[in-house]
Amino acid sequence: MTKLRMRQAVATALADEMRDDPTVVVLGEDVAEAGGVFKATDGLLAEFGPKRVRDTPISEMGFLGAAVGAAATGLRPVVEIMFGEFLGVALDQLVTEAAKFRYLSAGHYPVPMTVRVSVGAGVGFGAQHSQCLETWCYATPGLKLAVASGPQTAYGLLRAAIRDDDPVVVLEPRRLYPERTEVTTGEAGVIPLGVADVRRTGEDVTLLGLGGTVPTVLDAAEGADGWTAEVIDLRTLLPWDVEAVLDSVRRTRRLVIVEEGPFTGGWGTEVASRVAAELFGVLAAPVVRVTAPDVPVPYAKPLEERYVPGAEYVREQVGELISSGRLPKPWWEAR
Amino acid sequence: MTKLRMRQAVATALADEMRDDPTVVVLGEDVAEAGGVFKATDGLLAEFGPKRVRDTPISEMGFLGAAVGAAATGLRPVVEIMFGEFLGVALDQLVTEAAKFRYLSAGHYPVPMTVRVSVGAGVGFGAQHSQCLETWCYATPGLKLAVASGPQTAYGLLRAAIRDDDPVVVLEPRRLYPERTEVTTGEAGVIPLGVADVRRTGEDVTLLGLGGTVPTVLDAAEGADGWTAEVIDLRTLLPWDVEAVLDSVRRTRRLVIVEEGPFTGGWGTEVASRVAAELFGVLAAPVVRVTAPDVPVPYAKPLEERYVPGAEYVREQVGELISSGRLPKPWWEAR
Amino acid sequence: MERSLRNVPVPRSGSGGVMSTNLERRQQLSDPVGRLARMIEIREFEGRVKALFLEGTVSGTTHLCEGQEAVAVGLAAALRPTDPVTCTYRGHGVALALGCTPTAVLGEIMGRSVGLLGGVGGSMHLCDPDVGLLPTFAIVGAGIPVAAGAALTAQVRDRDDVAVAVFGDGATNIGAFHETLNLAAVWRLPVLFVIENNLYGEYTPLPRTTPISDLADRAASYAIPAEIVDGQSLDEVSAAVSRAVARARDGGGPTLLEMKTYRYSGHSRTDTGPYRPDGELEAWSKRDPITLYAESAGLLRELDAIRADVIAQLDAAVAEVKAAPAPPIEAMFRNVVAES
Amino acid sequence: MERSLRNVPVPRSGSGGVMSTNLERRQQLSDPVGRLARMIEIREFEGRVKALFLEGTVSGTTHLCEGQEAVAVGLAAALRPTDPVTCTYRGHGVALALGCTPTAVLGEIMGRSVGLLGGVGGSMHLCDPDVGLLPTFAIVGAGIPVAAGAALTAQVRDRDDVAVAVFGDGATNIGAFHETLNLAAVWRLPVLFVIENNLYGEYTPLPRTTPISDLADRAASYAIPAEIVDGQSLDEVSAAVSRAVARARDGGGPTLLEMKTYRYSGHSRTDTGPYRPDGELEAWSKRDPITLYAESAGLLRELDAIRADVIAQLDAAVAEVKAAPAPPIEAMFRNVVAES
Ligand SMILES: Cc1ncc(C[n+]2csc(CCOP(=O)(O)OP(=O)(O)O)c2C)c(N)n1
Ligand SMILES: Cc1ncc(C[n+]2csc(CCOP(=O)(O)OP(=O)(O)O)c2C)c(N)n1
Ligand SMILES: [Mg+2]
Ligand SMILES: [Mg+2]
Repeated sequence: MTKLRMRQAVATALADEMRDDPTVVVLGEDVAEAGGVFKATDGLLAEFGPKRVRDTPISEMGFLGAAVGAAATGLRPVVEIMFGEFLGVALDQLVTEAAKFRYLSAGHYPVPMTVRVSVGAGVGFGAQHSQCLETWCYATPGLKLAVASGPQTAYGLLRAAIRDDDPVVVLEPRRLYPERTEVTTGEAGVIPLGVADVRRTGEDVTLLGLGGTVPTVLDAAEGADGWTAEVIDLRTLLPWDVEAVLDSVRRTRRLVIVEEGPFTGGWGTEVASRVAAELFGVLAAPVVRVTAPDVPVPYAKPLEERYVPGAEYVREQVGELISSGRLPKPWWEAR
Repeated sequence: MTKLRMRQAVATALADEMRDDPTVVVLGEDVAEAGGVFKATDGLLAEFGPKRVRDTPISEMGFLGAAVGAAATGLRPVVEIMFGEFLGVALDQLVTEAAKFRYLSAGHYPVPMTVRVSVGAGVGFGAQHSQCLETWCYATPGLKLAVASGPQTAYGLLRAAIRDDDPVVVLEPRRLYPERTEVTTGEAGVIPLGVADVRRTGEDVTLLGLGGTVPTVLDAAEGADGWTAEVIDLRTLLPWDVEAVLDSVRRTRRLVIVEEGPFTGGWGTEVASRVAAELFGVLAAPVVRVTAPDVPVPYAKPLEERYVPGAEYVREQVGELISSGRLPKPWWEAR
Repeated sequence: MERSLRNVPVPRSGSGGVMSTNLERRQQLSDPVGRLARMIEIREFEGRVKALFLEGTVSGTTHLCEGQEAVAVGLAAALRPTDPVTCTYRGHGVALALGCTPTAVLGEIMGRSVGLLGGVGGSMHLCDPDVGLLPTFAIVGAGIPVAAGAALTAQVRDRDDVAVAVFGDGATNIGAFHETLNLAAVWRLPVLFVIENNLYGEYTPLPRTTPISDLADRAASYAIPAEIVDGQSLDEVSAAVSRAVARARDGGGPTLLEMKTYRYSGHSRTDTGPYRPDGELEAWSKRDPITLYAESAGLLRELDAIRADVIAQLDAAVAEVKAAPAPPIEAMFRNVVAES
Repeated sequence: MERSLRNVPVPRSGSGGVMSTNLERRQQLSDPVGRLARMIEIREFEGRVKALFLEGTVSGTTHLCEGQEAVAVGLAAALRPTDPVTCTYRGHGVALALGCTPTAVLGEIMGRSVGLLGGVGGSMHLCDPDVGLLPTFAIVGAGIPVAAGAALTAQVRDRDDVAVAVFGDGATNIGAFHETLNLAAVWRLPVLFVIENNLYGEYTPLPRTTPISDLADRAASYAIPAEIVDGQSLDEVSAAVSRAVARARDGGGPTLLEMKTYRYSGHSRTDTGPYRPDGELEAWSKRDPITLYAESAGLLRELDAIRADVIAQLDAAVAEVKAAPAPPIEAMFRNVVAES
């Protein structure tokens, strides 16, 4: 166990995999000489050299596509997409090529590629550099998607992603890069994809977080008054751990999903619809999605702070759900 | 009323809007001289000339971006994206630029652009030319999304989309292009965005279709035995007509959503999660999503036919839901 | 017919006060003193933004353009306010040059209600339809096709506007650049592509990402005219832009202009540019665009007075912005879609 | 170390029978008769696909390459089976040239279990790792960066493979083309970019979408060598490819090759090419690649016998495929993700 900031945990995971497997290479804008704009690839160039750690031109379609070809023919590339929105200029290679290569090659050309993507609001980057965009990867059989929620998951999920034989997207909430906690490194620190993590047990409600909302949800549970919450870090969204969530909700009979993105069409709809259907008759209250409002991410600090759901707001929503048994209104409708 | 094939209904809608408004222009690959690969822009070049009807290079990012700039400065461009997957090379301009332009210009540069996109399986085009991909537009405040389900909706939604002052995506299920029905043209044929259509009334269940699944769902309701269904064509997914769906389900107390895409993360999760939450305690049975399995669209005919949910399968699922009150297993789990 | 009029951008009211309005400020560029003053304003403005960022008053990120002032001002001076311009996140200088007031630009950077967008956009998202500034782009290359689209409007509606896309050297490696230059050439659109070649894309020097050194050479792939321009010389910038604009207004189609320039600061935020070779900054400083222009325009002796004036106004603007409120929470819900 | 071995494609078993295997078929290209026979095979194969499509036996779409045979066969003859190739939806000819058997290619086109992918892919999705054929691409331009990535593997793993991307003239207007050529140049990747310039992108002639006529000229934007090649001459194609391959194996980086060629059929499905000027097809037919090669190789007299042989084998293949079953429903669930 060592104390690591999340960005160091990422760099450590990369270095550990690169030491174990000479076919792992790292590509992206400013990942080599500069060690990444978020310093999440710091030190890799020095240790592994310019053949394996490469700065790219500003050509997301080009280098993501190159990673697909490299992965199909004998490397395990890890690509950094600096801000999630940049996938918008390269999505084809991820969802239409990489995700379907195994299928379209009768299994002969799997694509063991990892795409690291910084995401999320809370750092004042404005409407085009603050989204989470999980749903761009939705409805894409062949693709996996994991989301880091702090140093340990950043480390463990990334190592698992690199080892995975399919294309895996790992979202890294950028406001967590400076977070510093104890991290178990090495084999013991690897976190299998597709397995959720119960971070706290409780009785009255299951609080489900993903990525940046996991700290919020833990915080909310911590300060709860009059109820206790079981907190789950979903960790992987594609495929998500249906059994773990159902198990918990079967016990608590209430589910509140906390998302950072807009309400309409957010990732939580998948979980909410599934749980509501599978546990019909078991639930004591409707499944609640606590989200941001349906607006682009605003810049001004007080607005951005209001935009991202905070612990206090989560507690209010949960409290109201438990006391009334009815769907609480989101803050912007109560305005 | 005239009988039109869906592709003719599209061309007629375009021509009608172009006659009414000289700022409407049409751009896309082979839309001018050839009248579109699906003949949905046939005749426009002859009537409106090469200034307003333009063939483009194979440069989706370029011409979609040009449409954004044109829309912001005084035209109403209608762009044809020949197959939905091609949005994967141009998504940035749609979701990160167009959808946020109004916001990022304090309302001064709205983007009254329409993007017509052919989508869907059932014609043997294989894994990279058969998806619906509604969810690429999910969680994107500022964007609207309508889906044609036949000649009338293709006509009416497209005209509304062109008149709308925001960017609107209109998906056209390509297997319906040859469908021929009576179409009300002119003002009476315009269909407002955001309004669902009750296509058939019934008592026991609400069947919700969108685009290509609307004919399937009508068919399923037609041949139902022992139960009657209220059939809704959602018509617009962003924003969707929450009230119309809730109204219907409040009466029928059962909702079955029929989607053409994969189960995980499909568009129906949005509707299912919302309805399950709002009508908690009212529903007599869990909300069911009848979808395709989580695989890329297969080519071989018997496989593709099995992939897309058919009327018979919908009836089976509904029948089981009504008789057992429990969530039916999809066919691929029952295998 | 009537419906399409809704497309015409509604002029926004200037932020007013004793300061000049955005259109008056644009007009000031017709005069050498005005041009010199504007370059100095940009320089001093960016210095203040840097200080405010470092003291924590500006959050998020900023991309400064000190050293590139001649490109911004030379360009603006050669355009009409009705000519639509797309620009990048490194847009403070272009916005000020086009006429946006320091209060409105800084207001946006600081997320205040006096900002160009009332504070919902931030440093990377400036916009002012009065002076032709479309929303600036945080995605590399995204403004390039959008400018071509604005040119398409001019062509279809028979306006004689010329659209301009301003972007960096690094942006010439992204697909949108290629697709747009080709499209603009085929359609002979009245559009200028202006590369601010400041030798770096973020922390990476051009040669490590680009196998040619004169980016203007890429115009040959599209059979469009191109010029390499001394981006430190306001007069040369203006002259080159004027030539290209005249050709475009005349139906001669697009032009690619490569402005050779340099950014004195780092890429963004706290970057100080440690990746730059020793002496590079010093060498470029010897050809500082402000000094060069003051010399060539015979204004060296007025320099101090002009600077003092500019600083006084900027200090007032900073004070005004600092005193201005953040936007109300309500502001985040405006302008998402058309009000029905 | 061990883990990474999982990346190495597992050779698939050929479809066997009395026919030659894919690798044997590749070997046959070392002989002039083999090359001629393969071009004839492609021509006759496409004719049969067209007929099967028109009679309704093939569903969906097909993109035929009659007229372009010399590019496919000349290229394949100059490569090793270990050289990775990416190709487009217009890939029947390249697949056959590389060695895929007619049964396996037609089987895929007809969606039968004997197809290269067992029928789940269709006409646009062919693949055979034995002969270096990566899954073909239905998205214009998508195969270009993927080939560069295959070249990256060779470079990083110190293999002397050379990767090849085959794509059309229309694809040179898409962003991925530009981004990849730049990237390949900067990294000096062992990759060839092969343009099949058949004068049309779908129904639109090149000049209406592209302002230059020699696409090889675009290589200058990336400082990489380029050649314009007579795509109707198998020998010239092979020679140009061999030169470029030798340079790439030698660490000399990428090359752009523009093959001037022509497709005799329409773009796809039922298109007959009504947009083509009168006499164009006839003019190109005078330089038919099969006849040209038969002449230059002194094989004119053998032509009929070779054709008869090819036809007999193709007829057998068609019969075999027609008799083959569709894949079981179960097949759609295979190869979605790794089996755990
Ligand atoms: C598509 C995309 N990729 C990457 C980035 C991150 N990024 C922001 S600025 C920048 C460098 C751009 O360099 P250049 O075009 O030379 O402009 P400059 O910043 O030097 O003015 C990069 C890579 C981005 N904003 N958009
Ligand atoms: C990104 C993308 N845009 C459009 C298409 C539709 N499309 C398929 S083939 C084709 C023409 C391609 O022309 P060219 O590159 O010259 O190749 P050819 O078909 O002539 O071999 C087009 C536009 C596509 N498949 N992908
Ligand atoms: Mg630069
Ligand atoms: Mg072509």
